[in-house]
Amino acid sequence: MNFIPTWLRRLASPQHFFGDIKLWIAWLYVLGTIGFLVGSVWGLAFVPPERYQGDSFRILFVHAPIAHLVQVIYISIAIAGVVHLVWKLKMADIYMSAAAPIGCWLTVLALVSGMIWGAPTWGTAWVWDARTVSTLILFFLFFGLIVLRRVIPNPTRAAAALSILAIVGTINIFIIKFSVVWFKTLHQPASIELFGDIAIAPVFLAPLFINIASTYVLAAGFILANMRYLVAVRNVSMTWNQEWVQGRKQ
Amino acid sequence: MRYWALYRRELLIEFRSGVESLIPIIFFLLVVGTFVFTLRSFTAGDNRVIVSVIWITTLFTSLLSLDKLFKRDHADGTLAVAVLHSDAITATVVTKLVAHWSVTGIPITVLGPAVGLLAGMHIDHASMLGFTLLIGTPTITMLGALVTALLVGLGRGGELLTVLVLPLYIPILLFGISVCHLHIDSASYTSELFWCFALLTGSTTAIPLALGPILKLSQDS
Amino acid sequence: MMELLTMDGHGIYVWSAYILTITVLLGLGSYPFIRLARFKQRHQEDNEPK
Amino acid sequence: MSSTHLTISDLRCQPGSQELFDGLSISVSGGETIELRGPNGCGKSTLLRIMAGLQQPDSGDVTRYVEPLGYLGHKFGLASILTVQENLRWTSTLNGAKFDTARAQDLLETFELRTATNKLIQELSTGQKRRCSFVCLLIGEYKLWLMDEPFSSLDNQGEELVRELIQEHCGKGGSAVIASHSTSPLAHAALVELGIN
Repeated sequence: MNFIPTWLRRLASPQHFFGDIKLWIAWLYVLGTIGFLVGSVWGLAFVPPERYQGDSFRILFVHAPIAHLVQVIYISIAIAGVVHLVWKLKMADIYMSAAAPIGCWLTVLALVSGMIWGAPTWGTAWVWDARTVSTLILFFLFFGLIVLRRVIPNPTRAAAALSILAIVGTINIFIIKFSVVWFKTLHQPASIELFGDIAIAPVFLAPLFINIASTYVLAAGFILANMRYLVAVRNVSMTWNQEWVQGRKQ
Repeated sequence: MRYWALYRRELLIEFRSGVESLIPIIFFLLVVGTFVFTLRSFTAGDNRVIVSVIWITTLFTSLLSLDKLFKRDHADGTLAVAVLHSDAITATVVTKLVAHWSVTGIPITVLGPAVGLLAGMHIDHASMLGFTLLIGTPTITMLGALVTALLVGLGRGGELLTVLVLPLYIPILLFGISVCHLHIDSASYTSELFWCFALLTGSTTAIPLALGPILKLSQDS
Repeated sequence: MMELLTMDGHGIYVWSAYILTITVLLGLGSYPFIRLARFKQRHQEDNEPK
Repeated sequence: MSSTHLTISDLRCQPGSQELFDGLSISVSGGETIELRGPNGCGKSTLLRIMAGLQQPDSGDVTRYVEPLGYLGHKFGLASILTVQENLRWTSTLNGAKFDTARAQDLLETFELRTATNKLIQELSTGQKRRCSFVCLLIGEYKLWLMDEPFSSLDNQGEELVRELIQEHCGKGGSAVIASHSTSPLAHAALVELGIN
C-alpha cells in the first residue's frame, strides 16, 4: 500500500499515534474553538432576524451543525467498521470505541437544542417526524454501540460486533431518512441540500458554514483525544507506555 | 436433502420442548388481547389502532422468542460442532431461521388477522394485515437473529437484546403499518409495499450469509 | 444590549440553547484529558511500591 | 501417507494480562498423535480451540489442510432433547454423508450404547454422553481429531477403548491432538509440554 503517505502509516502504530497525535489534537481544538466562537457570535449578534421565525432561528446556528454532525459520525463509525472487518486494522476498532460516546452525547445535544428551537417556532417541543425520529433512533443506535462494547469482554469479538451493528444501523438510518417523503410533517424540508438549491438567504450562510466546519474540526479533535486515551489504556504493558506513565517521556 | 434433514432436526427440537415453544404465541395473544380490551373505546370504530397494536406486539413476541434461538445449541456444544462444519454452516443457519419463523412467524401471521377480526376489523383490512405480517415476520426474524448471534454466550438476557434490536425493527414496523393504514384509508400503498419487499429480500439474502462468521466468532469468549 | 439578551422574548430559548451546546462541547472536549490524567495517576501509584 | 493436516506457526496468545504462549509452532501430519501436557491453566484447551478455529490467536497463522475437524470439547456437542440416533444422524448430515444405520449400530455396540439408541441424551449418564460423543466423532469420518480431556468421566474400560481407537485412527492415516491429565501418556504420542514460560 505505497499510496499511503509515511506520516499516516506511522499513525497505525499505537506508540507513534500516541506521540504524534498530540499536536494534531491541539491544533484541532484551537481551530475548532476559534471557528465555533466566531460562527456563534456572528449568528447571535451580526445577522438580522429571520422573517418568519424571529430571533429563535439563531438556535439553528448551533443546532443544525450538530444534528448534521452526528449522522456523519455514525456513518464514519460504520466505515471504520467496514475497514475493521476487511483489514483488521486495530485503529479502526479504537476509532469506533472512541467515537460512539461522543456521537451519543452530541445526539442528545442535537435533540435537546432541537426541542428548544421547536418550542417557540412550532409551538411544541417535540414532533414525530422523520428527522426527529431518525435522530432519536440514532441516539438508541449509539447507545447500543456503547452497551455492546461494554458487555463483550473479548476485544476482537466486541470490535466485530460493533462493526456489524454500525453497518446495519447505517442502512437502518438511511431507510428511515428516505421515509421522510411519506410523512407529512411540520419540519421544514432539509434546508441545505448537497448540489441542490440553497433555500437559505445568503446572509445566514456564512455563520452557518463556519459553525458546520468548526463542529467537524472540534469533533475530530474530541475523537482523536478519546482515541489517544484508549490507545494508552489498551497498551498498558508496553514499554513506551510505562515510560510515559513514569514521566520519562512526554 | 441436507436442508430438509437439518430443518427436521430443528422442528423436532421445537416439538420436543413442548409447551415451552408455545409461550411466545400465548404471549402474543395475551398482549394483543389486553390492548384491544383496554383500548376498546378507540378500537371500536378504528381498525388502524388494532393494526398498530398487532404489529408492535409482533415485535415484542419476536424479542421473547429470539433470546433462545442459539442459546440451547451454544449451551450443549452443538453450535460449536455446527460452526466447525464451515461448508454446512449456511445450511444450518438458514434451516434454523426458517424453523424459528415456522413456529413463531407463521402462527402470528395467521393469528394476527384472526384476532383483528375478533376485535372488529373489516375482513379486507384484516387480510391486508395478514399479508404485511407475512412479509414482515421473516424480516423481523432475520434482523433479530443477527443481533442475537452477536450476543451468543454472553449470558445476558432479553433486556440487552431489546435495546439493540428494536431500533433496527423501526423501518419494517413503519412500512408495515403504513401499508395497512393507507389501505384502510383507501390510499395508494404501492411504494410502502415495495419497501417492505425490499427489506424482506435484503435481510433474507444478506443476513444468513453473515451469520456463519458471526457465530464462529461468538465461540471466542 | 438588552435587545441582544431578550431577543423579542426568544432570548431565553436562544441563550439556553447556546449555553447548553457550549457546556456539552466543553465537557466532551475535556473528558478525554481528565480520563487520561486519571489513568496516568493510577498507574503511577501502581508502580510506586515496587 | 504422511500428509500435513494442520500447521500452526509463531502463535502468540495472551488473553488478559497473562501470556499463554509465544512463538509456538506445531505441525500435525497424518498418522501422528500429539499429546499436550502441562498444568491447569497453561493453555491446553485454548490451543485446541485455536487449532479448531473456535478462538482467534493474537498473532500467528493456523493453516488447516483437512476440514471439517473433529473437535471434542468440554461440552459434548449433543442436543440434549434429541435421541442418540438423532444426534448421530445430524452429524452425518453436517458432513453431507448418508447415514449408515448398520455402522452406527456397530459403533453403539462397541461403546455399549446399543440399548440407549432411542433414549434422549439428557437421560444418559455423563460417561454415556462422553461415549456417545466418541461415536459422533467416528460417524463424522474426520481426519484430524482435537480432543480436550477425552478420558474424563470414562471408566477404565472406556478409557482403554478410546486409547485403542485413537491408535487405530492414527494407524489408518488420521491424526489426533489430545490434551490430557492422564498419568500414563498415550503410546506412540509425541509430547508437547506447555506452560514452561
